[in-house]
Amino acid sequence: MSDAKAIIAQRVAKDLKDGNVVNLGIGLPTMVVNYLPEDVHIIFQSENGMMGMGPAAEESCKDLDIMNAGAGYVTATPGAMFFDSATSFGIIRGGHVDATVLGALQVDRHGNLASWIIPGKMVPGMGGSMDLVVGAKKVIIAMQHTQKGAHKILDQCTLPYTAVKVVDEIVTEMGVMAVTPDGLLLTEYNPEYTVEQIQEATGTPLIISPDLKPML
Amino acid sequence: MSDAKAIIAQRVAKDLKDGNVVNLGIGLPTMVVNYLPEDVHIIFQSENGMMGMGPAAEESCKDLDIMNAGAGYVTATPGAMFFDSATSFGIIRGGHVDATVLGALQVDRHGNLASWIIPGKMVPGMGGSMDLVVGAKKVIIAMQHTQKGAHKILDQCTLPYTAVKVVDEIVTEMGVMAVTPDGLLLTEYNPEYTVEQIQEATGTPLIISPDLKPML
Amino acid sequence: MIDKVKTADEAVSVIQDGATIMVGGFMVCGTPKILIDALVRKNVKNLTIICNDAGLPGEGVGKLLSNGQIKTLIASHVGLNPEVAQRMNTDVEEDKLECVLIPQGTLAERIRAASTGLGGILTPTGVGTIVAEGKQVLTIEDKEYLLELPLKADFALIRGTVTDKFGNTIYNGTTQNFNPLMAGAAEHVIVGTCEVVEIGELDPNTIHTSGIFVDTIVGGEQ
Amino acid sequence: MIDKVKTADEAVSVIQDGATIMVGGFMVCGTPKILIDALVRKNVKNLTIICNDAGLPGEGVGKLLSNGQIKTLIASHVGLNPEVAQRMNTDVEEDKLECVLIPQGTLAERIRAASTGLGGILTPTGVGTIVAEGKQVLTIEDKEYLLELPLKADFALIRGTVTDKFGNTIYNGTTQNFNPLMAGAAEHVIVGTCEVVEIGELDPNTIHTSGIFVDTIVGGEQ
Repeated sequence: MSDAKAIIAQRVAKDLKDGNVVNLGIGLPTMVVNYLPEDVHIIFQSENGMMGMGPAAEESCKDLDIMNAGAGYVTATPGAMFFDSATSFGIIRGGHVDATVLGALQVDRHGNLASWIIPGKMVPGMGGSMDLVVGAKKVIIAMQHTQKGAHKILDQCTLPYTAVKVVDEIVTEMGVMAVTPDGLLLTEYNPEYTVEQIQEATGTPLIISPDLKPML
Repeated sequence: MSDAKAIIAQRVAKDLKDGNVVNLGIGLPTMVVNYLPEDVHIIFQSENGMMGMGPAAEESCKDLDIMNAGAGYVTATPGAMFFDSATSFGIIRGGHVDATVLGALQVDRHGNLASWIIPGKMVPGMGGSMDLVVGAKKVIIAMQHTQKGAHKILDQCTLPYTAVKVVDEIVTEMGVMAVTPDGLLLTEYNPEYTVEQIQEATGTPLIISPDLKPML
Repeated sequence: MIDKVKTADEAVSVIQDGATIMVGGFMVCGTPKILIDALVRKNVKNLTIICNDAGLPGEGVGKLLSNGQIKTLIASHVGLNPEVAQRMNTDVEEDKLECVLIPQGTLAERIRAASTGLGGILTPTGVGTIVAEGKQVLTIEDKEYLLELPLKADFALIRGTVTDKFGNTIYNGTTQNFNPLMAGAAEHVIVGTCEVVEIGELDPNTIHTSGIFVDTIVGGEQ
Repeated sequence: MIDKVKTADEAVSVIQDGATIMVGGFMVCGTPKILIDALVRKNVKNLTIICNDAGLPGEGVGKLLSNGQIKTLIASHVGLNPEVAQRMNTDVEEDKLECVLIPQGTLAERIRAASTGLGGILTPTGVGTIVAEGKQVLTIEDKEYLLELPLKADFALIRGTVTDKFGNTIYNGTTQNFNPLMAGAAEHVIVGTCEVVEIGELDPNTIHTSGIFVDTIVGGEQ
């Protein structure tokens, strides 16, 4: 299981380019940081009001005034800047974030995303996710391919949307799928699985790229 | 003539209360500063991006980075703050300016104001005036009663509006008029003129206040 | 010059039952704890609280929730305080919490709209989702936007790092978040601040919130 | 890390005839003079200039006007540069200037809308005036507002006081004005700045414009 997460984080890291402004969601997406090559410098934005977020703060020297959007104490890199929430979401909504990496409950072939509510069961709120997926130039969903065997990648989301037609790419432990007008295009796969197994774990027909290659 | 201006500025100064946030237009309104009592501390806003504007800077020690909206070099008082134009007009439009004092080409009985354009003749642009008169809690027009004898205070403006139904009070060298639903109410007058003379200089019927008193 | 500096209890004495109150902070970071504590002591009820989140149980606005003072919570995220779900789903009518969820960027922009006198703003966020329900959709250059309206309050409780006696306030780090926005969107603004300094001590280029917005200053924030 | 520091002439080399350019400043205060001078040297034509005002004759964007480089000027005030009226009313078709006047607060907010991804904003400013012509009027809680749309540009020329090599910029005094707004509203942003410092030298609480907006940095501004 943690192996699956590591594979996903490692693969997403390859999508991020030197100089990119990136917002990582809570949980799995945060692990992406661990797999960035040394010569790739990413500027991390934290939607609670920071550009140039650094690694988590060590317990002994944490600054209680510097927190990330997941309520963890973090550091500021040289060249960092703090700002208010309107400025922060102005940066996000205005298309100044190159990529956001988020988890999901469901994604469908149209690029629709469901990630914030299971009616009658879980209502945590959307936080900044609705703005992030609408505003970021590239929306990467990083998640395990299925939820205990149940499909999460679907023809059509059944849970309420976070946003419609926003997802660009889905990265799971099984492969990488691009959202295209014709449906999901499997561009890379994890050789531990066959294409048939990946299709079986997916609730919508996959288009297999002629250039299909291993994901790592 | 300059005497008229002095009378107007002196009278407007009495409208400003200790602690008020005030934006003064260019020209005559600027003279109001000279007539404030010592115990009345006004916080002057300059729409180009300053709260707490002080007097004009002396030539010998002017800071080229600190200018007022009339392109004059000014000083910053202790407790001043600089901000960008969106913040500045957010303060203005958001109702956080207690009073603005501006000149006018024409004002009418409905509180309509014309001050920014004479079609075919003069097109300086509205600058910040349209926002100021819409946003400030109290709009005081400080101007000479007539333009070389021609009426400026009218039943209905003939020049294009700066804004409609925004003027609260008109202060001229002849008197003080409040805009009311019934028309202009003359509340104070300059004893150098008779009420008849003031009416004659005015292009709309004046309602004479039962409490009419001298303006200074 | 009016003296704006008061104790926390004096400061919140103007707040009555049923008030709508904005509270700054993001997961308690940048929340004025001493003002929350004073509100708990005053024990005003039926409050509408506008805040980014519900804090944690017993922390930040979570204290007001635990103490049964909140009737309606307007926030973007409440997942880290399980008491919210409990109170939303309770069968005890008088304990029931109404919770209105708003996307975080829209929450920020709606508060800013109230502060800056805009009648509303058009955002692409929420189009095609349940957030759009009941809202006007406008199409600008072939793209759909929701019309979102200003959000204002009777009071704002904000948290500063350094505040001069006029109320000019500087925030440190990520404590800034919603505080400067809320300062302009409420009728009456109380700032709980770590350090109160004399007027003129702050660099006018570095002030985040103008003192014109601030009615009351309370020192002693940690 | 990309090196963003260039000479003024290198910086403006990307600007071609017909470009739409935002220029910071308010009556030349906060206008990047060295970038204007470089644009004059490059002598690109048919520009659309978005600026608070027209500067003075031969000063600020007034230089571009005197040099016949501006086709359309979008501004809030042009009264202190008589050349604007002359060129608006000239009979020589190729010298004719189109001038679009926008209330200053609306100009700021339209630029901000472009920067922040809003589809538009509702302002009470201009209702009932010729500014409202051709614009949609929305009534919110019995008050009328104009729908004003985002204003963006190909380039922004902004003026900083101190800029680090990433592009993080601090403005001094009233030089701030439109500069931070324009930095987010243009495809390509060039900052002319008085002092270039190393990354890490600026206090992250006092930066006005994030380096993520800045493509090119030119030192030597006065």
